[in-house]
Amino acid sequence: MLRETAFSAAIGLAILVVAPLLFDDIYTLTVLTIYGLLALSLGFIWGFGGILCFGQAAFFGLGAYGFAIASINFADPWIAALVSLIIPALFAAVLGAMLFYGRLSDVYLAVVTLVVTLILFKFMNSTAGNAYKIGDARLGGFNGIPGFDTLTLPWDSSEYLINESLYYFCALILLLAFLGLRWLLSAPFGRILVGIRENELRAELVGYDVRLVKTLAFAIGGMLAGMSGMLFANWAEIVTPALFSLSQSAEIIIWVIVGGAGSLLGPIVGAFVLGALKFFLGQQTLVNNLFVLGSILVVTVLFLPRGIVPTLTPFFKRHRRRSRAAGNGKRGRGSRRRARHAR
Amino acid sequence: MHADAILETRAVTMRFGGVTALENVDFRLENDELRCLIGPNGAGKSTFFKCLTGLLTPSEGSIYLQGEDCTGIHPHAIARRGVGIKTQVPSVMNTLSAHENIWLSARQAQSSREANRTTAEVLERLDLEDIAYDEVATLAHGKRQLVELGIVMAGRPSLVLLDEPAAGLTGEEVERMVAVIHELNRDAALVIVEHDMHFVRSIAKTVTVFHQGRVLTEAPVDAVMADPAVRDVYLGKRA
Amino acid sequence: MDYSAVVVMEICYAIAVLILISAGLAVIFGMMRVINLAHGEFLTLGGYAAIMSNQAGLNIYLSILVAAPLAAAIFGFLVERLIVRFLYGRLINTMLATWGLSLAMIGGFSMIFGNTTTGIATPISGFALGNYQVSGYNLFVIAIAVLVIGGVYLILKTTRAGLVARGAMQNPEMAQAFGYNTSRVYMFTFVAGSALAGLAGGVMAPLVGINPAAGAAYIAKAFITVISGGTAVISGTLASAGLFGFVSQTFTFLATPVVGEIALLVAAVILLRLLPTGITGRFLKDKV
Amino acid sequence: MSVNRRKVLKGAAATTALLAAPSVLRAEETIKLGSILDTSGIFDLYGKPMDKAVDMAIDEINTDGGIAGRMIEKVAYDTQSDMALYTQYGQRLARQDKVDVVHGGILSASREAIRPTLRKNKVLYFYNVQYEGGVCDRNIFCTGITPAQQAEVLVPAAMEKWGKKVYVLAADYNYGQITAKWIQHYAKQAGGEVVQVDFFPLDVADFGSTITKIQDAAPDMIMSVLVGGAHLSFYRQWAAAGMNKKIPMASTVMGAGNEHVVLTKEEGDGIMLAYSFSKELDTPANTSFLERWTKRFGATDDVHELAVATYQGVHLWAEAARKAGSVEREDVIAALEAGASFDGPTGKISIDPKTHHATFDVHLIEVKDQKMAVQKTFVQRPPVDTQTVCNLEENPKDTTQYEIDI
Repeated sequence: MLRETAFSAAIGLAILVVAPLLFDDIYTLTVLTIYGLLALSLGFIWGFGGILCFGQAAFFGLGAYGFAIASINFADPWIAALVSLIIPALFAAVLGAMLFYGRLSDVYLAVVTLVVTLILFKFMNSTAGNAYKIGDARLGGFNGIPGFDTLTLPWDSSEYLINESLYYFCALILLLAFLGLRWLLSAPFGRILVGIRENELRAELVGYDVRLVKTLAFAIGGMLAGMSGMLFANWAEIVTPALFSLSQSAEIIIWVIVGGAGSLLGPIVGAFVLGALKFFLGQQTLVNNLFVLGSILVVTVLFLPRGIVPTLTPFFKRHRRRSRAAGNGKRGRGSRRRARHAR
Repeated sequence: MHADAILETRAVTMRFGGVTALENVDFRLENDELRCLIGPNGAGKSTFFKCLTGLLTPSEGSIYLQGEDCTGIHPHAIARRGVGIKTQVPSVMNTLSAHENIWLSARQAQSSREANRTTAEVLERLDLEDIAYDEVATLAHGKRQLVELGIVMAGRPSLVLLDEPAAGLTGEEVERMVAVIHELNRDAALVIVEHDMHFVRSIAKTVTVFHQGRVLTEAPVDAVMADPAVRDVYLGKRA
Repeated sequence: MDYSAVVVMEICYAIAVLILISAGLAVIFGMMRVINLAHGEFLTLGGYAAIMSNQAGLNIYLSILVAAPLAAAIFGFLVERLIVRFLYGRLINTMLATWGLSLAMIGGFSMIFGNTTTGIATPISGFALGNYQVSGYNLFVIAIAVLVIGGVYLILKTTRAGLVARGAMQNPEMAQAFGYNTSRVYMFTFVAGSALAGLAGGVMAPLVGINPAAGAAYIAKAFITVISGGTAVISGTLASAGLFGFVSQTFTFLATPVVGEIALLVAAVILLRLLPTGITGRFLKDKV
Repeated sequence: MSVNRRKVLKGAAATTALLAAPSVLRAEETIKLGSILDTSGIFDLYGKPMDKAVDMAIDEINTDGGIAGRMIEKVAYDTQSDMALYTQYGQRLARQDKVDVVHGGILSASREAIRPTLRKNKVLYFYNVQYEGGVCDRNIFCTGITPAQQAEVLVPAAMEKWGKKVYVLAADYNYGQITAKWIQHYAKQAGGEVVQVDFFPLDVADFGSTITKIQDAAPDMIMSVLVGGAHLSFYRQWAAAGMNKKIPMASTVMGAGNEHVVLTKEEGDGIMLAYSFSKELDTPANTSFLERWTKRFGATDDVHELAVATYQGVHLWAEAARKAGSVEREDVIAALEAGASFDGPTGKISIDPKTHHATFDVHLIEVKDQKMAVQKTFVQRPPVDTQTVCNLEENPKDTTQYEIDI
């Protein structure tokens, strides 16, 4: 296990270091890395926890707004970064507790997460007035919050993290998040989480508090999404309510399903491929971008329901490691359905 | 008052809307006892099990585990008090291996190292070692039943509930099941719902008969089988 | 006095709109356990059909009541045959596929019609209610909503087709055993749901105007209404539309439209927290 | 803060410049004009005609011999109505394409997304859109109309015609909030009273309760600052209730996206507006402009205020560059501050050196038969709102967008 982790860490590091040399546009590469982290956060809770959250954008937006607001109010942007992790994690924990202790699942869970995101979106959109202020930070409504201080080097507060340094910082965080989740999934917590995804009832009947485990997983997902929001705020140097929008949530889900929800690598690949595609589509006017993205989603669901990476994996790995706790999304859904009937 | 029983229910009643599924069920199980529940379909046996495992909360009445009131507490908390259940349709984690299934159960109350040991032990006792790393979904029905039993065993329960453990098994598998049940009974009290009277006879001393949500009678197995009232219930004369 | 009459009418109107925009989705969800996330774009399609046919010289009522549902029904038929039928029984996959469809349709609409908001004038003029001017078209919308609910109820309760549909949905194997082709029942149900969506789009077109992304404003509300209502098509939709329409309009009058919308969403969250399977998942279980 | 940042950027720019030496040579031949607009997505009804206007202006300048003998080449990106893409493409224009000037941005949020990037990379920026005013930044020129320029003309005229009690409906974002303040300011100045201000998020499409509330307040007139496709429903629902015959209306935004053509004659007639451009403006310059547009694009259906502002913005920049004989940022800024001007379809347009906002003619307009009939012309109106907060001659380092407190 350790050797394998070290191996994938080395490969990941190599890819992320080499990428800027192959891809001349570091700025776009940075945002793709950030999207990769965002997709990873949903890939974790969906692929391994069986929780399809339609509102991952809520945590993304909260992370970004949390950073912007805290950065305006506190002198040190690293405090702001910390705040921007805590807020979405707490919010996810509270929302998750509400969902899972209330036994909401499937489509009902989807509706509630979607509605919560819509509430945040509508609220943020209607904060243009002077009265909406947190400390020194005006929320700004539809136009969002521009002009906050971004991250600096921890040992030198006069050097900003921009361009290459911001990219390497994002790449490092993505790599750490990926390895951290890999470790977590091989640890008891992760194995229990997968067990719950496979059969919630069974997990409960052997004595696991399913509600607690799912809430924790949801909070971890929320925190990672928040972290990507924080990085996004550093990259864009402006935050707007569009971060909370339905189309943002849709995009995250599309990245994950196209890349493959059953693996950790899949969502990252999905985000990179589709993020880059969207960027290139913006340079032509022949075909509408949404049309392309939507069609890709339909085709993926119909023909590649497991996503790119899990479909391709067997070609690279002839035999699966037998004891690994990984499954794939499609079967997971089936057994969840069975579990529900059993109840 | 005599010593606490491992399980006792007092006047448990369960209603769904206008339908009464259980009515005033008083049930007592001593430590180390093995009891069979019989009764026609719809007699309330499964509902009773669901109440015992916390999946349902009784409309009235209370449930005591080792003298402690456990009415209305959550299923996982009941499991942690040493109650293990094998459901009627095998409830296992389908895309995981038998090993992983059993390990997850063992890990609940044990350290990872201890769980590894328990898992190996259980796999050996159930003779599942050669298929330990196969995906459970690919196993035959009988093996899946055993895996589920393994899940129950790995949790080291003090009370085991088995819902039709012999259903769908071949003759050979039934024999093995009987042996496993006796083995389980060495450390735990058992409640077994079963239709197959032959099977019941081979394992139980005392039988409780459910009918229309009530306890019809509770007696030694031979007495029950001789009881005309029980036969009527099964043949439906009084219904 | 006049004021409260106007307020009551506005509340009825809000409920009617929710019923109209949810009916198609509710039929499809209630009968087939399929969530059509392209529902909003089906409405938009109906709206475009109504506007186009009206501009081409068709009578406005024919455009709204015939052309709009017809266009959506034909499109729904294609979607069912080409996409949805491969995904029955996989709720989440149908949601994702239809979501993709929804995005593709928005893109398609922009390529065909451009992003300009188009519309048609309301065919009914306003009238005075005491000291207040009230839109006559609102009454028309309320009437259509009543007709839609009544129509669906009658079809399900009294016709053979409705009986077969209900039977097939509750137990596909049994219906098949009786010789009914469930695949065809699903197809007709989906087409009927699409037609209802198109009708709603046609009816709303004169009021709100149509642009490619217009569906997004409806799908969230319709989705919430249907899921909160639960799987019973009629009673569920009526109950949740009634509740949400009342809540949102009341808060709109007391405060602002945003507060009204947020109140609706908060009400939905609270409702689903208390009744995790919707209103009819808990009450009114045996109703259609 | 910005000092250090600039240092880093300079370093990075220097390295890339070394690597990209051949392209620098090529840049001597053509001038690169960056254009960043939403030509797809929900804002494309604004962006598409603006994009056409850029093309037309560039062609005209090139036909006239370009700038100091050099031709202009357009480098354009479609931001797909997605704010994140503005940041991305803005960086690209500045750092990779190394354009000489950027024209574009539609929403205020999109402008704010690229303004810092362009400033830090020293790329001159023209924002050619009607907006809320208050941006005070030496690197940017805002050539669109701002709220006070409209309200100071529109509010007194409408009140004189219809009465003193005003009910304001505004879109709930920066533009709406600020414009509503200016309306209140000018209403008070004209001795009137604003009885109520209601704000609506941009996606609100149901105005039934609002129409009832308005009737309850019984104002003499409505001032509408409603923006976008969803808000268009208001005019429909207002007419459907028969209110358009009872309470008259004026607006600072209706028509900017050609709403008056989308609405029917019955729904739109009688609404009073104030803009710098109207298709019905009867001047030789405008007639000729519309003829050229028709010749190039077939019809003038899609021409609107923002497209014309963009057309004039590009020409104004070219005029200044010609005067300066260079497209260097400082030279162009100096020429514009010194009074470079362009005579466009709306009349003369020049830059107010204190604010880097534009001075131009404003026309009082009434919607008649789906047309914008010009009632009266107010010549050369300066950007009075931004002037109250911004003085770049005194504080050239200022980069704030002020919220003007009235």
